[in-house]
Amino acid sequence: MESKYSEISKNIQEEAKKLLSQGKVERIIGFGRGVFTGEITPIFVTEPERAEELLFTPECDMMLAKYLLDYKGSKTGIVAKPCDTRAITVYLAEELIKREDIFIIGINDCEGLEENDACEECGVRNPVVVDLEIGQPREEEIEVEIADELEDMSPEERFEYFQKEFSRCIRCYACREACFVCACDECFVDSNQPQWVGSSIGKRDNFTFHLMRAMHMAGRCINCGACEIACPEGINMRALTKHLYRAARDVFQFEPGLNPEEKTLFATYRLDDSEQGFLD
Amino acid sequence: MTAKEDFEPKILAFLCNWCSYAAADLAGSSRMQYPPQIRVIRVPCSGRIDPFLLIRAFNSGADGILVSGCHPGDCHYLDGNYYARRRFLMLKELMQYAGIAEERVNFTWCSASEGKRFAAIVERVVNRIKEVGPWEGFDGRGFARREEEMASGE
Amino acid sequence: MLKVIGKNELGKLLEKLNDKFRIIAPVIRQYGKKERVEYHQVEDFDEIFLDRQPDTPPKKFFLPQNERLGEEKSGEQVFETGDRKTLIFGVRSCDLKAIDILKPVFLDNDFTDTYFEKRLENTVMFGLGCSKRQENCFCDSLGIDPLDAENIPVYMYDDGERLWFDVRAGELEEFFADLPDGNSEELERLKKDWQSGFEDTKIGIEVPIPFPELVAFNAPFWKEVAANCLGCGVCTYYCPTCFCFGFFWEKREEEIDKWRTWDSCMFPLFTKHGSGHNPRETQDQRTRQRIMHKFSYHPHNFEGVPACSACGRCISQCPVNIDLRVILKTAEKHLKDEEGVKSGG
Amino acid sequence: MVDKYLLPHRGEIIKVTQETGSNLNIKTFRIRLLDEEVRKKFKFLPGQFVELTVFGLGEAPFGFASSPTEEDYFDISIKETGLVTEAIHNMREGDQIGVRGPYGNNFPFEEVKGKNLVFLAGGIGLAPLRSLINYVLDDKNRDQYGRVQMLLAFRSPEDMLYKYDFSSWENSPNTMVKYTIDEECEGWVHCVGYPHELLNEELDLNQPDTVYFTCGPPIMIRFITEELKNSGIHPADIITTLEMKMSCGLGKCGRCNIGRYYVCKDGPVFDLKQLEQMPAEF
Repeated sequence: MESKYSEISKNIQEEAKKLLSQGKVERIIGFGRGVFTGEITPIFVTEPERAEELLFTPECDMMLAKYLLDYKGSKTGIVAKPCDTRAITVYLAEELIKREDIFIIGINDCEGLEENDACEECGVRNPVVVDLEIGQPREEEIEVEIADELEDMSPEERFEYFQKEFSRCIRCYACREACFVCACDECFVDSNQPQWVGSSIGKRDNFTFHLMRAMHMAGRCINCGACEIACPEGINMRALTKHLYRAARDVFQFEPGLNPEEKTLFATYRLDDSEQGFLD
Repeated sequence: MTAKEDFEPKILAFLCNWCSYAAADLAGSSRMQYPPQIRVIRVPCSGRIDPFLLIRAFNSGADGILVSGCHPGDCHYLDGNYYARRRFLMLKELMQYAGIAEERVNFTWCSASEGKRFAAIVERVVNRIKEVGPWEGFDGRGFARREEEMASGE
Repeated sequence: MLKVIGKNELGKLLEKLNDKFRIIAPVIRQYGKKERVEYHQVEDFDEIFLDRQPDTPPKKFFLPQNERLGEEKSGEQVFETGDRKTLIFGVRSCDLKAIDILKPVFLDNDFTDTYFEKRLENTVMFGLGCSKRQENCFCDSLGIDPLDAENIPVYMYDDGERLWFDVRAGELEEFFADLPDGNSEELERLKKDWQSGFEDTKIGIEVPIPFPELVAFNAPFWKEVAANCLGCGVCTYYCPTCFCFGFFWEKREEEIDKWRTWDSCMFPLFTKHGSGHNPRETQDQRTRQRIMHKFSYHPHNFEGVPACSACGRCISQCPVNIDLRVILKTAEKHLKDEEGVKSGG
Repeated sequence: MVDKYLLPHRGEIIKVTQETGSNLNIKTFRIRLLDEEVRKKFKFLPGQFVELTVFGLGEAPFGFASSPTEEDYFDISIKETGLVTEAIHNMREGDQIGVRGPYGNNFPFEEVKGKNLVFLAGGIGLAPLRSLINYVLDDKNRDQYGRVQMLLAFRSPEDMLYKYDFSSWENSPNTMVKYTIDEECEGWVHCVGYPHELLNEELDLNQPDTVYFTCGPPIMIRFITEELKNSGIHPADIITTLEMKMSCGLGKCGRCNIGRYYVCKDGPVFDLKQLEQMPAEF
């Protein structure tokens, strides 16, 4: 195991060095290690000499794709896990970034990350879009199930469960900021005309905030788990978005971030779309 | 149970201008009887309705919502209601999963000539919502009540 | 007086204190996979957990995240302080210092914050020394003593087996009178040991505090240190000294309550004008504001004391592990160079 | 300052004046505090501001537009821009409004006694200056100040505020008032152009012992202060008031923090010398 990751890291460093010294990219977004913390932190490498700071380990659980939005219009390389490439795919589908602006160093055969429960539910183990592959791609498909751990609860029990979860929310918006989908110019939370949701941490506003957030994710969320990991309070907000992921997949046969040519869920329709639950 | 049936639900009805609002109009001008508990908001098209508005209705104390647009294929703007249909289905999924009684979240289609149908739908929705009783809010404390323990450090 | 008891006897002492105080202490809470140490009101004293720094600071007991100020039309203030005094048990030096940092802000002569003042008056804190460095703290580098604090009625030490109580307030002595005396020489030896552990791991921050305002503000490193900042408010909401707030209003029947709620300089909306103009448009400007406020503006106004007690929570809780120590070291390098240029020519 | 920490006193709107309308909607509200005790203690100075509350909706800061020599009430001029200002604009005579303050520092009206004064205002920036102008031109105070010159800039004739004050200002002894609009238009007999371009032409900048007060859109302040500095005027003699998002008014909530200053407490009035030593974040 150890050697696999040091191998990957070495490959990334070599390739990054080449790309930077040949001037193919202006910077590379990747993972590095904090001087004092020893923890993984996103780094931005612009000089070939600093390429050695790049690494990849099973602790690298941040979504780097979002940083691409900070560097629109300048050629940027990115060390991308398969989930990052799905995020990039969503950005491409929504035309938030240009394909020619980015250079994707994709990591093949991702085995999932240590802290992230969502990895166990992810069947995408090779990059979806890639310019340069690190490691051998995984050949065989993997069977995963997007578990519903609240399945056995009655609606009332689920309501209570979510009330309890969201009552701990301090509205720091780490979930929002860590999420690659949250790329609006102005978030609904920050709008005061109309004010969609109050800024207090009352149970009412918190619940509303999380419902709105989940609704806004629908058809874009790839169930990467970044929100959950970022949350300092350990709130299970992913249960909602995960459910919508399942629903979109089962009802509309739609899974975001797999095909950059495909429009996102709400940007299109079919004449025979389901009307399940509508009053006839 | 009687308490539940006694209560007068507050229902927000979002009606599209071209079909459903006209249907409501027709129901009214033809003197059809339907329950008075709905508050109508006229919107240009069901495709205009941001799901946030519907979530916000519950945050503000609506006991339920009714959204009605033109029948698929009849949209004044050609396909506004097709887009809306996907959104509403997902919203319904979300609300149901979050434990909000599905009776509170109602979607349907109603053409300009269906005054009778409109009256029937309203009746049905009002009964559905009466069935599940008043909405106590996301905090479960009801509305217009003093929120004492909302915060404090502990 | 110096007293010492076995840690398993703590319950008895707290029983006694419980009559007079609402006891808040660090306890473990499990949320999904996340295990957290938080301050909560405790009834079961076996729950108390003193082995590491709590994840949340005790700030919320002085400045609750949501605080009702009163009814707005009548102008009637509301104070929700409860019947008993509050005792916060096991507060480490950094968090004690943090409350000291907040005092001059809220108890200034022009506008005394009556809400803060009342909560402060109604609260007693028992300090707790750190026998080892906590996850990301660096209090010793900012001149805070991890093993002592001023103006504290009781300061405690935990040697693993026993709890030592250095009782300094006469009015609390009654609770400790029957406990066995501690040997002060033994405690001194222990403290020395712990102290040396801190010395071995001290990072030493030699940045001038306050930062020279304009030089630091215009320094080129802010974009670099804030490059990976996501723009969430975790660092400020977990900070024991961040005190920015906003208001919101709640209607109930005919009355309108005015509430105060935490706000954060890390959010774009914080400074956005009604006109749409925002003086701090980008995330690096907002990060600069956070750091500059702590290490330049605040110490300029308050006798050189930075608005940071080096507890390290902003580092531990940051979703992308941004390290305040790295920022300070970067500033140190730059500001020293700058001074070198100025003085050396 | 009448202390009622963070909660407002109740005031009543006793007069509403529609100042402009066609381009920018500006109204002036005359407000009187309801409680007599509070009213007596409520003393403000030119340059200070007040937080007005629309009950249940929100509050916003506004500079005083009337002179403290007019006792019993005060005027606030408000441009309709957002939620709170819109709600205030919908209020009528007799409506109640929350009043918190007065807050902030004031124009140095004591320190500049005996000096010549120049007022340079743009649009609604005239509001806070009007407080000082009316104070200085008040019969009781007029002889304590030297020559007064004013250059008042507006977008167009329809956007002029306080037209009802103009004749008394013009007729005040040793006082000169000039008006300018952005673009030439029919029937306009005064200057045309941006104020900074007209400074040297229209005003006498060479008189010694003069203090300049300027208030208006940020861009105007910037050009004017640059122009004044180029004309050799000392930065300490150029005084302006800053616009920052202020909320608590007490120097605590953190919004209006610039450098070591809290605009709501240490400001909003600053001279250019101070501004030059502040981080450029306004």
